Amino acid sequence: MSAVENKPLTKKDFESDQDVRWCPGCGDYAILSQVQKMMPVLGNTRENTVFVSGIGCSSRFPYYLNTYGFHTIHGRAPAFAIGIKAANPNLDVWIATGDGDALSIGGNHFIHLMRRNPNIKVLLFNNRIYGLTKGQYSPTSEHGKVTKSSPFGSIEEPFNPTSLALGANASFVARAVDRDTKHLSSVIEAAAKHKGTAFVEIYQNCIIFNDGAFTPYTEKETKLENCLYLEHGKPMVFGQNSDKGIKLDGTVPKVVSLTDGKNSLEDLIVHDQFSEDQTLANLITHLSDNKDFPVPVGVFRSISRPCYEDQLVEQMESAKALKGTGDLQKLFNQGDTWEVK
Amino acid sequence: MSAVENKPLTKKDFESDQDVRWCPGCGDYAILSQVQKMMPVLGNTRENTVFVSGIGCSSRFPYYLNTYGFHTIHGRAPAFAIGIKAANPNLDVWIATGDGDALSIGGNHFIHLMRRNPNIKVLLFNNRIYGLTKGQYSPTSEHGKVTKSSPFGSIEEPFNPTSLALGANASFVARAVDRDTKHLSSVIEAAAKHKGTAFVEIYQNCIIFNDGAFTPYTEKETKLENCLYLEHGKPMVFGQNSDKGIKLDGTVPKVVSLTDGKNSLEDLIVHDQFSEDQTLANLITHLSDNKDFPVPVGVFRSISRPCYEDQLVEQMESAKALKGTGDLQKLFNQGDTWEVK
Amino acid sequence: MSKNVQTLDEVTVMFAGDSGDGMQLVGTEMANTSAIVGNDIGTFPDFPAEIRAPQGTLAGVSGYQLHFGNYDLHTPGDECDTLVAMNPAALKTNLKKLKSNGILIVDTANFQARDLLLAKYASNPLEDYSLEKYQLFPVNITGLTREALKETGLDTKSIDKCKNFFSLGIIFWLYNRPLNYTINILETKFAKKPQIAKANILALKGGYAYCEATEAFRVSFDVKPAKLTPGTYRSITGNTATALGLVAAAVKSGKEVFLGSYPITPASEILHELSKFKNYGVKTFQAEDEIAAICSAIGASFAGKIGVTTTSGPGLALKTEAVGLAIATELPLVVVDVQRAGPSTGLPTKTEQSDLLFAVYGRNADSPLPVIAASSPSDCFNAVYEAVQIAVKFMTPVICLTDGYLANGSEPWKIPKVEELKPIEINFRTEPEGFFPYQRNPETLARDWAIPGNPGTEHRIGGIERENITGNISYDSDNHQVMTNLRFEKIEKVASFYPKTEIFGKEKGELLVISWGGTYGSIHTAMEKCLKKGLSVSHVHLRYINPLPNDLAGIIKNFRQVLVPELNNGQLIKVIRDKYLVDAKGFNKVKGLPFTSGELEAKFIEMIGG
Amino acid sequence: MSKNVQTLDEVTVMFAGDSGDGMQLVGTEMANTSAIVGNDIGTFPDFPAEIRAPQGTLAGVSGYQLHFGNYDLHTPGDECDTLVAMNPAALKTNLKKLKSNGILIVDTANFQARDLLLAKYASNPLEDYSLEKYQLFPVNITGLTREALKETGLDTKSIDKCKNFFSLGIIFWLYNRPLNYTINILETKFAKKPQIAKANILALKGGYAYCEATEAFRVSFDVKPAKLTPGTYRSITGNTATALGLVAAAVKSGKEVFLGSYPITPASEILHELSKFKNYGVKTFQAEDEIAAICSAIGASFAGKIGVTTTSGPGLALKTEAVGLAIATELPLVVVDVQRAGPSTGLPTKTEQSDLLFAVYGRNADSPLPVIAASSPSDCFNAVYEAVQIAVKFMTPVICLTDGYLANGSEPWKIPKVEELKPIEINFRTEPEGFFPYQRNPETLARDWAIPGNPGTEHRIGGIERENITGNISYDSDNHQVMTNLRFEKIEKVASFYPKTEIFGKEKGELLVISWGGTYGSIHTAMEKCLKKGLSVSHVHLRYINPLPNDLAGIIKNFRQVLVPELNNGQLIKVIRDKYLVDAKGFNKVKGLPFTSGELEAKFIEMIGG
Ligand SMILES: Cc1ncc(C[n+]2csc(CCOP(=O)(O)OP(=O)(O)O)c2C)c(N)n1
Ligand SMILES: Cc1ncc(C[n+]2csc(CCOP(=O)(O)OP(=O)(O)O)c2C)c(N)n1
Ligand code: SF4
Ligand code: SF4
Ligand SMILES: [Mg+2]
Ligand SMILES: [Mg+2]
Repeated sequence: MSAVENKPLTKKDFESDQDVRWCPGCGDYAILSQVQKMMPVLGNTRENTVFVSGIGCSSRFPYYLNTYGFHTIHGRAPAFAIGIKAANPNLDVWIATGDGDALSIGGNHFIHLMRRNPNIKVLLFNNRIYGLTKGQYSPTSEHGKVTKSSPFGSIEEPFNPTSLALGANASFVARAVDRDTKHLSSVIEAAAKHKGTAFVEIYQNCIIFNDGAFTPYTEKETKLENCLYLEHGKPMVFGQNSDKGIKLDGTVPKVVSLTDGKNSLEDLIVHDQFSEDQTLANLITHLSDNKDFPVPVGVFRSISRPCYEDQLVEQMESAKALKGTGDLQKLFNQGDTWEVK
Repeated sequence: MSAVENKPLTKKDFESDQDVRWCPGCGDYAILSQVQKMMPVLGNTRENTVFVSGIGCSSRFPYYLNTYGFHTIHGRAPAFAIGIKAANPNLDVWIATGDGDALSIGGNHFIHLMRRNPNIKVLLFNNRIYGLTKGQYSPTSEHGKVTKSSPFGSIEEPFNPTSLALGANASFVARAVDRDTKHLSSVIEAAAKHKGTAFVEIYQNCIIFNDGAFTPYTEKETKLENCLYLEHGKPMVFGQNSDKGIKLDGTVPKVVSLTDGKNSLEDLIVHDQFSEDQTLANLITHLSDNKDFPVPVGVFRSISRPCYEDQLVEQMESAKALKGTGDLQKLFNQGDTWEVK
Repeated sequence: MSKNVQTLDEVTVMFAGDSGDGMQLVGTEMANTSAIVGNDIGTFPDFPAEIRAPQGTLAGVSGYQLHFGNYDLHTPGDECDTLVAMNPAALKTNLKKLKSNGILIVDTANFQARDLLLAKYASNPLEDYSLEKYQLFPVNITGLTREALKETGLDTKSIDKCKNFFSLGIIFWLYNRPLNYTINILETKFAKKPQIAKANILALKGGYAYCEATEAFRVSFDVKPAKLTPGTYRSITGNTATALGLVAAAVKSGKEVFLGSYPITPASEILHELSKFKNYGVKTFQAEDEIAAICSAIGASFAGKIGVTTTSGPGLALKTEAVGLAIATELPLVVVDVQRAGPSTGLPTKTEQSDLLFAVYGRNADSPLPVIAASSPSDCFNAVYEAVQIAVKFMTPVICLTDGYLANGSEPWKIPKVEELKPIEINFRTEPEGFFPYQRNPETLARDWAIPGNPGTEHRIGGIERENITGNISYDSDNHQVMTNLRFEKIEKVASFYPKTEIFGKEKGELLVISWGGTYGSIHTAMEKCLKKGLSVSHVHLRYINPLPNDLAGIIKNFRQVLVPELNNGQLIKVIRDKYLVDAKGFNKVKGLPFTSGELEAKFIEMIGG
Repeated sequence: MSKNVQTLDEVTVMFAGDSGDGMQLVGTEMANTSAIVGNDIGTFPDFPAEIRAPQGTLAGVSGYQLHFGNYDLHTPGDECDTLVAMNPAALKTNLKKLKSNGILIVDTANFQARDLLLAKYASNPLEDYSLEKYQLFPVNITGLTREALKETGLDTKSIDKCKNFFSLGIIFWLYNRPLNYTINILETKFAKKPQIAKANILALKGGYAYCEATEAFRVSFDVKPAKLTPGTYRSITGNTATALGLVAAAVKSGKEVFLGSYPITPASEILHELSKFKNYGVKTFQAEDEIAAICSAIGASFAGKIGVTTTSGPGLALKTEAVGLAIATELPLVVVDVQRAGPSTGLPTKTEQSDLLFAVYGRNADSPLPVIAASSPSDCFNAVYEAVQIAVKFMTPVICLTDGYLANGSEPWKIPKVEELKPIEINFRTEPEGFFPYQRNPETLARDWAIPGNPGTEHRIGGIERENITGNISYDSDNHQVMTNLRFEKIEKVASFYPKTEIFGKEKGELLVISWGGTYGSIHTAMEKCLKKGLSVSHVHLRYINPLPNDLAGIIKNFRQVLVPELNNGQLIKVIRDKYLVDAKGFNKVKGLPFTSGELEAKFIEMIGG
């Protein structure tokens, strides 16, 4: 029986006794710390929480949380997670995964998870590189990226993870940055409170193999220029002095100045994270594909759709209600039988 | 030496000597026939054409074309195809696949194919069912579908294949219907002419396990009401009497009447298949998720992006240009060497 | 006129026609009726991989072979006494199975020029005397069915769909079977389409009446009930038996079964069956692929359910990596492999027992697990039930091998009493005090199973080598050796819980036949014939492939020769030779078809003689 | 003062420190310099799975072991003569490898309370007399490096990064190695950062000078050049050799090599290396996973290239299904499996040879393919080259086994002359007249290879069973038997092209040691010692695992005992016992580490004695 039973849980209660083994300075530390901090805030218990991961630096995550944890095989965390969730819908199931794990080898399970929409939270640590295998390009690495496996530059167009998730009908899509811990916490909180699969892309700095990939979005001097902080019901404003905004021209978004007298707040797109129609979320997600736009962070979309496990349970219950709890002997004897004497 | 060398090729030249083994009345026949017909029209030769497929009824396709063909394993056709295309970029490579093959087991290869964008044509025969394994629901089956493996109705939200392709940055996305053969041919032609990966979803009737799934889009009496025939540069009009259209309200599409005096052609969204911005294509793709909208058919999007194999060849050439064709002995002797006498 | 009835011990009948002709359906009806009247039965359905191959072609032939008799049968029969051929293609494909002087009933309506061409006949076999060695009964089945149903108001296409029941009527007359069971079935099945029910019943009665009226056959035959062990019986296919075995395991253990599966021939029916049983605490998940299927099942095991995954060869190939994780994390899991002919896609609808070596050795690194095999359609129930028992007792994945022949074939199943099924005990670790995830039961070496939701036993497991007892990640060399040894010993220990190995025949002698899986029936039949002849042949049929039973070494020593017949190119034999250093010989057939007892008997005699 | 130099035959040195300390780098420099001065060398790098495990911890230790000598070495040495330990964790982890009275050099700067705690030392080993049986040389390497580099203007962090070269300087002095090769390397490598080059060179010279100045060591040692076969040499790791072998195959066959791969430890470097060689006609494709990797390679083979895929255990597991397709479609393919310790994720950076049974038997259905294995780092070149030869000659996938120990270890490679490499002949079928895709060469049973782009030979292939010769889909039973037999016989035929099996030692005698793969070096060393002692031990090291050489049966017969030492739980031994019915014994070690020749020698002696 755990001694802390009646005391409110703290961050410490969610720290396991294992040495954390990431490189010093790795962005994973900040994420771990935020998640450990948020667990008690969200009211999660240790015994009902399960962290599931694949393989990669980021996938070591579960070892460091004093909850149930399953470090599985490369790319398959969503498949294990859905089995766990379907087996016991009362559990809080979280997935920690990397850009390689979730989007390279695990891309299929990832998209199927999104469409099935079980109440599972997915934290994707996107460092745009394979960390654990020492620095090959990943499906989110920029075109032209020089790595060990692309000495002449990668010739692949990267995935935009949020766009892929939306394409697969994700009900909750968000983005945060490792070092912006307060914002990260708020996004994690929103994800946790969403009923359904919540996908959070977290830009994470790999100090060894892809250092500085996200500095524009983390440094004080530049982040307001480069990030669009999404807030539901608010116009899309950004810039050091909130002097720019995003406006719709037909179906095409445009960056406009709020200081040249041509446009005002009223002209801007107002963020609606609850819009049933996907057009807005898709528009947002593609902003980051284009260098002329800021990178949106925050909750892109959060709509309500039936959860996989709720429907499963409902089918089980209604089958029982309809047919009664199964009588095994009856089942055996079903169909034509005959007696031999 | 083939006897028909100098004669222009005909449909017959593309018919193999194998008995076609689909169920009588299967939609696959119509598609096969159109493809065989289009091959000579597109100027393809038998020897330079390769059809690749996975497993499924639809994946038997390559056997019936008198070209090179590879019937591989379930879900992996894109991976074989990219190997073939990278090995010999001069080949015309086509993939024939099903909704289960491409989107269930093969979903990952499918999305990676889209982002990499080799010049490969993908014909996805979407019958919203597993045909070959005798009728289980597929990732495109409607929610609630009763099949052998979902006797109480499927509890899964289906994929929208075009939306998934767009989420994965597809450069060409289109839809056609098996029985609308003229339109199908035009879409196949557009796909063939597109430089890059061209994805064509073809609604295909499985007469045995999902008969009538697409009747609203094939029957004379209903198809004009239910389909939105996309034409580049044209406003989005549909209806038996071209009496309805799609208009944009903020970021949300709406169906409007063209006869109630409130809206005219000028108010409608004008289709721009070449728009670099994805917003419009995404808007189109999601129309079919909503019962209030017609199902768009035709070319959703067709933009130009570098092809995978072009970049590969270019890297090979420039490596050769830079370093000269590799001298093996030099390579062996690279680095520190020493003599033993 | 009283019927001229001749009594026989056993009969084999085959219905063959186009895959659209409904041969599987009437075959099953004949089988069920025979079972219900008390015969022992064995069946062998054989159909094309295509859903509906082009009509009338050789590729499109679908056949259903039924063996019924008044004694304990074990096979669907080697040769047929009667063949019903609905078209030339069916005739051509199956004639080689008909005994000389066997009864051959053909639907003459389908022997037109075009039909003959499709079947690649140069001349009409009904006319060219090529069928002289059979008793040919040319019947215009199509025409007579149309005649019989002309008042139903159905269109010709619908009427023609009933001709299979006309032919069933003929066979019912010929073998003196009652019509009422089938009539009942038709009435229930088509309760909502009474017109169709009526049409089929008319056709059935029409076929029967045709024989009465025309005296087409001079004799009819009867097969008396078999002397089976008393009890309640039903006819069951291997796949249904597998599904029921899993439900039984759920009920008896009091834990939910979670099936993660992806459809694949010939395993899909297990998924279909189980997805009906939601009220029995069975959850089914049709995954996006086989990898997700097994991973979801392992996830469910982690969460405290009985994780199961079902598949066939190509699917098992995809599960390989995840099976390794289940071994490493020591979680219970049942993997059912319904073997089919390969390699690769191979012959999906044909049987083969060629995944044995794959099951035993097919994983990276040293990764032992128990492998067990079912020996008959109804035995699939026992095999899979036992697989669950082993999996939860030893905290290990177990591979349970069945095959396409067992999966689709049927036989009477003596329905067990639920309360007599062996209990399956599962005790989760709930006490946090002194809990470590890799602490073991000294008797079984199974680790403790503590599940999410239980406070105080929170722990993390994974595929990286784990420190013994604590389960923490460990790169220590000595620990890796310790864990490798423990994994090996744990699986070896499974054998100490086996029952004594049964020997059929004497305990000492000339020839020992060792077999496994779906060949049981034909080998047993061949054995019985040899024993009747007084030949020194004995037979051990293995349920347990890995680890092999401890007493097998002693048994083998008592025989001069060992023969291992397998429907593969020699797989169990490799394990036997390696383990016992005995110069066992193989007898192998890789034709996608079961052994006939005749060919086995001949081989046994050859070995003893030679 | 003239140096007191003692001449030795062979020496083993180990550099050990934190993974951030650059031990692999200086180890490699010492190895290269030793090779260049003419020694034979063997190396064994050993590093943690984490990129950068927490500094100073036991988990974070990285070691590089180097063996150099004046004769033909085969191993990285059993025990070390000298150990450099940069911190307490490195000391603790590696001390057991140091000979008693061996030289132990430690960086005293890192033996502070916190360091000792991280390494879980209760007391300071430098002070508690626990190191008395070694020659302890406590040197403040960090402090001295700072001192030596204080004029460079670098910050302390950058200066501290040079301390590995200070320790290399010490070792260079101790073993009388010239500095110039390393200085050259540093200058080239840091051409763009001359300050860094200079700092490292200063550190190197500093370490050397420290020894000169302080006379810390009374003696220094020299190892004379080995009498190697004349030729040009370079030092090479197994993974680089594999990459070069593939490039060589591309050049010699005149066909492009297409590598489809997905990164995985310890195979990734093959992908890295090959992706540099675009100008040699090598195309590399980093696929989304292992399945796509192998499928793309098979696709490339279909299109007429040499399809290759490289991986390690968990990746091989994922490739299983596709390997089956390559067997079915009879396309050439090379699958390189750089084995690592398992099961499951296991110990990714540790070696093991436990995928043999998986390679030989690990596929659904009867699906034979050739399996060959490399025996040393440089032999990876030959093995993979031969794998390509077999693949294209027999139209079959070939699995080529190396392991983590070979992959990362290095040894001198006598660089072959390109023109002396055996030719690889590939003749595509271009003539349409009489072409059938499954027509075979009677000698090899290989089918014709006609490729897309060639007019008139259009054809379709796939995984469903194919009719012999025509390749059309065939569900025919007899054809399936014919094709199964052909697939089997084709692979058996590979053995008729093997060279005679070499026996090291006498052709008859008491003990025959049969081994394979990366254990060659240590077994050979142990053998040499036994032969010197006049013991009746002989050794056969197998390149060919499947099929086994035809002459092996004859060889085995000439010995009373057979021993099969393996770094797994007994795998080759199963194949040997099955095939030859010989009561071979196993000698197994599953610690993620190579055999030491000492433990092998002891085992050989025990067997002969016993
Ligand atoms: C089946 C399999 N293939 C490949 C690997 C090797 N591998 C481990 S992690 C990884 C990529 C990790 O990248 P990512 O998910 O981005 O994680 P990061 O280390 O960057 O956090 C790879 C290729 C593996 N462990 N298993
Ligand atoms: C590895 C593997 N898993 C499963 C199967 C069984 N299988 C064959 S086709 C198929 C689904 C086919 O569905 P789809 O792609 O929609 O094709 P359709 O038959 O509907 O044209 C399945 C599950 C297989 N052949 N291989
Ligand atoms: S390699 Fe990169 S991602 Fe991995 S632990 Fe180090 S810094 Fe973090
Ligand atoms: S089962 Fe359906 S998809 Fe397959 S051939 Fe028949 S009609 Fe076509
Ligand atoms: Mg990453
Ligand atoms: Mg389908």
